[in-house]
Amino acid sequence: MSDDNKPEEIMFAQALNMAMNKAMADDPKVILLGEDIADKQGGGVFKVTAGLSAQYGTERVRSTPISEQAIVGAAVGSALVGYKPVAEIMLMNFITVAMDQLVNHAAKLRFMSGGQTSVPLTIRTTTGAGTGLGGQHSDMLEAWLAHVPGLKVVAASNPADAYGLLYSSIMDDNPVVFIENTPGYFVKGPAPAPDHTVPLGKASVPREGTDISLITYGSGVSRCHAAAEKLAADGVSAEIVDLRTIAPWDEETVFTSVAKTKAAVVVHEAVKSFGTGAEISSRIHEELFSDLKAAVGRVGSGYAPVPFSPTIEKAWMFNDDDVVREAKKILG
Amino acid sequence: MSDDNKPEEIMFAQALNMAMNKAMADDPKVILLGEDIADKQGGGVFKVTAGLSAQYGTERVRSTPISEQAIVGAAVGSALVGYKPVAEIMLMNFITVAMDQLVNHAAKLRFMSGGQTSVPLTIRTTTGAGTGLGGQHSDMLEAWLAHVPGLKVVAASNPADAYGLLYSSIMDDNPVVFIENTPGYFVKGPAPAPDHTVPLGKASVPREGTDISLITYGSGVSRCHAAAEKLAADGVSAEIVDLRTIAPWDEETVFTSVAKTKAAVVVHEAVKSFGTGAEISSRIHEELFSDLKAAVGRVGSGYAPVPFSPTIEKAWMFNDDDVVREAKKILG
Amino acid sequence: MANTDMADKDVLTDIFTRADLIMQSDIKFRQMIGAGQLQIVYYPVRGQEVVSAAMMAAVNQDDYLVTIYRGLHDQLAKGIPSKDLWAEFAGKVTGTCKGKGGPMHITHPETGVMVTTGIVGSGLPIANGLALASQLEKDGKVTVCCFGDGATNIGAFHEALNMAQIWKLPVIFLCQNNLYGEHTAMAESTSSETIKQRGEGLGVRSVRVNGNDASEMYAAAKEAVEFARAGSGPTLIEAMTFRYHGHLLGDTSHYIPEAEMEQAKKDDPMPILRQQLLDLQISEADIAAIEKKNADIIEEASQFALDSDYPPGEEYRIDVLDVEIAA
Amino acid sequence: MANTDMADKDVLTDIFTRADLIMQSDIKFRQMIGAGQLQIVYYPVRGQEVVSAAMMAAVNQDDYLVTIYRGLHDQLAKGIPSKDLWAEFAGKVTGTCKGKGGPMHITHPETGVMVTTGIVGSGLPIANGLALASQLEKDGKVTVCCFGDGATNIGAFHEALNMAQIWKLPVIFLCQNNLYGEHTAMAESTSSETIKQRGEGLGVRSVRVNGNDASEMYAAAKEAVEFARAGSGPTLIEAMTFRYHGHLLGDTSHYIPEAEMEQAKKDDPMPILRQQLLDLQISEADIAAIEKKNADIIEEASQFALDSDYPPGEEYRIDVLDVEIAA
Ligand SMILES: Cc1ncc(C[n+]2csc(CCOP(=O)(O)OP(=O)(O)O)c2C)c(N)n1
Ligand SMILES: Cc1ncc(C[n+]2csc(CCOP(=O)(O)OP(=O)(O)O)c2C)c(N)n1
Ligand SMILES: [Mg+2]
Ligand SMILES: [Mg+2]
Repeated sequence: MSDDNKPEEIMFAQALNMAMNKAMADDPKVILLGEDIADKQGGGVFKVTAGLSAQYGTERVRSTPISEQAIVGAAVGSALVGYKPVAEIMLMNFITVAMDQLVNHAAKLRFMSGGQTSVPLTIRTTTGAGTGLGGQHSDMLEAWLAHVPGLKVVAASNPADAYGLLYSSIMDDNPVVFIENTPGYFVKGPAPAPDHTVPLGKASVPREGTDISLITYGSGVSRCHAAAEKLAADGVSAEIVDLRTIAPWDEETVFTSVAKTKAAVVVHEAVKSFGTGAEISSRIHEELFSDLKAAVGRVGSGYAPVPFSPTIEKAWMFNDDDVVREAKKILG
Repeated sequence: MSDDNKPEEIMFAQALNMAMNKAMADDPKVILLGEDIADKQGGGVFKVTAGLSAQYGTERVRSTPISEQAIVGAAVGSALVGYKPVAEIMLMNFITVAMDQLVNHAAKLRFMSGGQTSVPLTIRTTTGAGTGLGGQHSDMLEAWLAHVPGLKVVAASNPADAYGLLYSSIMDDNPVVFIENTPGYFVKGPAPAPDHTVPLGKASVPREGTDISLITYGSGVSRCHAAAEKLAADGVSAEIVDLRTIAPWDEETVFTSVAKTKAAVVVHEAVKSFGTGAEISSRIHEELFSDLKAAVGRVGSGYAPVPFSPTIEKAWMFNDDDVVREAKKILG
Repeated sequence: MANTDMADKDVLTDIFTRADLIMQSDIKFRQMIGAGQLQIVYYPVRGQEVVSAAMMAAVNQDDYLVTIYRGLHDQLAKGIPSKDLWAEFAGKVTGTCKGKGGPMHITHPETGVMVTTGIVGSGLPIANGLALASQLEKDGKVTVCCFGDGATNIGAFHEALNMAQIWKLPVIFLCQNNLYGEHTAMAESTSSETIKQRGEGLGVRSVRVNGNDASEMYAAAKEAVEFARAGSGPTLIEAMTFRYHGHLLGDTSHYIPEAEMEQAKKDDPMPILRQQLLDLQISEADIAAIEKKNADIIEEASQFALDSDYPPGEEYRIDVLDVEIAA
Repeated sequence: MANTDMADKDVLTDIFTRADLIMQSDIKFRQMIGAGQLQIVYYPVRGQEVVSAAMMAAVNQDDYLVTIYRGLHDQLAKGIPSKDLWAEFAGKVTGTCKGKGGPMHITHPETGVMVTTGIVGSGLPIANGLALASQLEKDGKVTVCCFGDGATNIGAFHEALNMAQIWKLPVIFLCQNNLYGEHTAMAESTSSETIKQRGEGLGVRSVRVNGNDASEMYAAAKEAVEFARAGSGPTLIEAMTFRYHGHLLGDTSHYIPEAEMEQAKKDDPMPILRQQLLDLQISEADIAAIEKKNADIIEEASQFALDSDYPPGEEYRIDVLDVEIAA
């Protein structure tokens, strides 16, 4: 925070950069790998790693070839012997070429070795529709990763959380996939204090309410805030739960909220069917069935690849009005 | 069926072989690709394609290098121009190296081309725990695929269905992933008539009951039959719904069953959390909430990679007793 | 590099006609985006016109093409009508793909353009599949697969070349080596001196040419096409070229040394090719007529793109599967 | 192939000691499985003993190893105590990985065995990561990465060699070329004549040796290790060898022409190496003592494996994450 009364604001991309900077300063074992991430190559296509190679050298901040399997493999191998690599997979769709390294190796080596080794790597990747990049550059694939035992999955909804969560992810002794939101890189929010921390596995409740719980994460949080405003105008008091860690997620905070409101909608940008919302909805039913006013609702994007044309993309994509509609449906 | 009264029985592997044989005989555009699938290489590591290269030639039945991206890519490309390739990915874990071809291309090209092209390929792959192959050869990853718009996902629970469903998958104009069960290859069941068909998207009800619906597919079906027997002994009448097509799944048959029994357990071998059971459970709640006696239950395997040692594998893996326990919990 | 004779007049005129359409289209796209008339992510092709113009002049319209996000030059050279292409770039319902694919995902089967992909390297395995179909079909078609130098560092490149070679598939892997992958110089990401060397390591017939020289590029293309049609298998063509306007529009090329950029601009293939036509006694008037015709095509196409409608939102439920998805 | 001088007495004795332990272990595993005492999927290593014995004799215990499902020879040669290894193969709680990994997933950091993988080709990118750590740490370690000929057709091979070369990583890619990948002959799946050629295509220092000749293999290994430790970068060693008992136990090798198998058996590296010791005036009694000692180790280890307990079922909730998973 700056000295005057208005809190200083920073962008998401800056917060991420600060988190990596702090991690690299705190621990010489933190290294960065990724395409074009060093300053000579521009400090990352979205400039998230700008300045870090200048500060820590290109031994620790390495621009790589276009070889996602080799990138994640290098992270796995160095993590096995004490490094804390942060590998950038430029866009989330590109993890499709590195799923073997992530799923069969990063997530499993601790277990298969009987706990002799661990894989404390972090994969940073960005995605999200609304940028006009079309079908192969916008997918939200967190449901795949959440289904893989041994992987943690994290998504932040504001710069301060991004700072705290990315730092925690890097320092965590498990493999973590940290999902960023491309259109959100330039969104501002209050700056975190340098020692600000956010633990993995703990959800937050950025808005309290009494009538219905909106459970979400990442790009869903701003949609839920917008929806909550609209609902408030209609006399409905919505509480927002921001999961922050998608897997393993904070059941306690979610159940506490829904036990109070007795109604819930799970909201995410990913395609609705077989998305993470299904697991959260199921668990709420399993724990709180008889308390619920109605079945838990879900909001997600449509059953289609991300469309290019803005009209179709908009119709396909989840938005705050979908949340309002679903909440009202539930509340009858 | 043979002439005497006892129906002829065949193994799963045989049924699959017969389905491919029929498809190749019916349509010269059907071709097979995969590692070691031609007879010179043994007709497939599980002999599922045995004899087909002898019958149709090695132009149409091609053993490939160990190159899963190239295998699926060859299937995508040939499918774009009228072929109906059936590509074998030897074990399901190996799709992790070919997810880009499957997800970013096979599933999306119809949409991204505005319907100008289609990708009528079939990926056959096998998996399943219980074979002592450990962490990298047994995963059930159908939830990933079901979450991808544009992909169909199919799993059969008996040889006759396998025959009908694989034939339908090959002839379907959409990309289909057909999941086989390794320990089930040598399980026998009644032989299908040569003209036996099973449409995609239609579930079956192999056992009728009135008290609870067990909704499952693939290797879950035999577990549910065993559980239903045990439940029957305790006076509980369980109905079994075999989805057969996991995505898009037959909501109508499921909802009809649960509307009758007013209770349900979704059962699958895959890791429970964020598995396909979550989607099915959520949809049942969304449609039938006020009819239900209790929350829909779920049975799946534990949150861990597939363990090697038989004791841990057994403790980790779903089984019929888990289904019985979950059903009884629901029925109070 | 090969020492080739000059291609004949008609061929060079054909190549120039295609290349000029590409160059003018690229300029127009950059203008319109700069002016805010179009809001799209655009991968400029200025500098690489001759590579694809010469390549596509050596194949037939029904031969197949697989290309990448930086694909405008390949798509135009292969013959996609400008109106359809412009409308798709603009996301309009009149576009090749009804606005669903966009610039990174152009398909146009009538001109053989089967796939445009945004995933580096992933086109190569698919190109094999098209070539496999042709081999089985005995239809005599070849498949041209375009990609960049950076793409040769990804696994799919390796797998595809191996498979194409053992099966002797009629496919031409055209590596348009512009010396940069995004902001990374080839020398900093690529272990071998040349891409040709990689093809040779895989036992694939491989050549390296000045892709900016129309005659040399055309000769290499022609030879590769004949080799493929004869059933002799794939060729890897490493075509040396350059891109003048960065990875995507807005990129300042800060990572390209000034001297390198200056030299590259001196070697601009377009004025060189134009001069070659003049040297072959093609009149300035004839050349100007070609340029005018291209300008008219672009004028009409860009206007058509602007005037066309966006697709209706509900269109997203169509073409996901072979049946419409319920709302 | 290289023309190397015979390695000295001590080195050859060391290699023989390791190789004989491997050979006898392989025989014993096949016996016990055949007799129903063990129920596991087993990938025989008979025939490939000398490749890994000579390789591991050239590195230190704290150098890293990444290997594959067919890894018993590499793991023993690297020094994993037989008891721990046998117990893991048998799925017992006393095994290297508490029975969680099994034969395809052996890890044993004390002897540098960091990863054993069942996914073809996937070890190479991970080996780079270990070597990267050593490079940053300046700990002077090298990483040896073992894989087969078939693995050179998968993308990860290509990506890993490229990255290792541009970063000059201290890694040795040891391709144990037994001429078959499962049931497919190398010539039917591999576009290049040799694997060495592929390394050269990628600009990587590459050698091809008779891996069944202890001296030749050891010299190549030693050279690669020195090259890596000097910071000069990776080496690809293509070590020619053969496997006599199929891809996995039960495989009849029907796909191997009889004459080829016969010749390969004549070239069996084990009797050749034993004769070399005798030629170097190592007495029959000394050799027999080595063999006896190995036999005793194996006897004890196999009995230990049989006698040990299986892990408790609930063990599956431990080591998934750094905290125990709730029941
Ligand atoms: C698998 C994958 N990784 C990364 C990217 C991001 N990316 C898009 S283009 C590009 C550079 C490709 O360079 P090159 O192959 O030389 O082609 P050029 O753009 O120079 O034509 C990169 C890294 C991607 N699209 N796909
Ligand atoms: C990605 C992947 N594809 C396929 C397989 C199945 N598979 C296991 S071993 C093997 C053959 C490998 O041959 P090679 O690399 O020569 O090693 P070798 O077994 O001969 O030692 C295959 C195809 C696999 N494990 N992983
Ligand atoms: Mg380039
Ligand atoms: Mg081999």
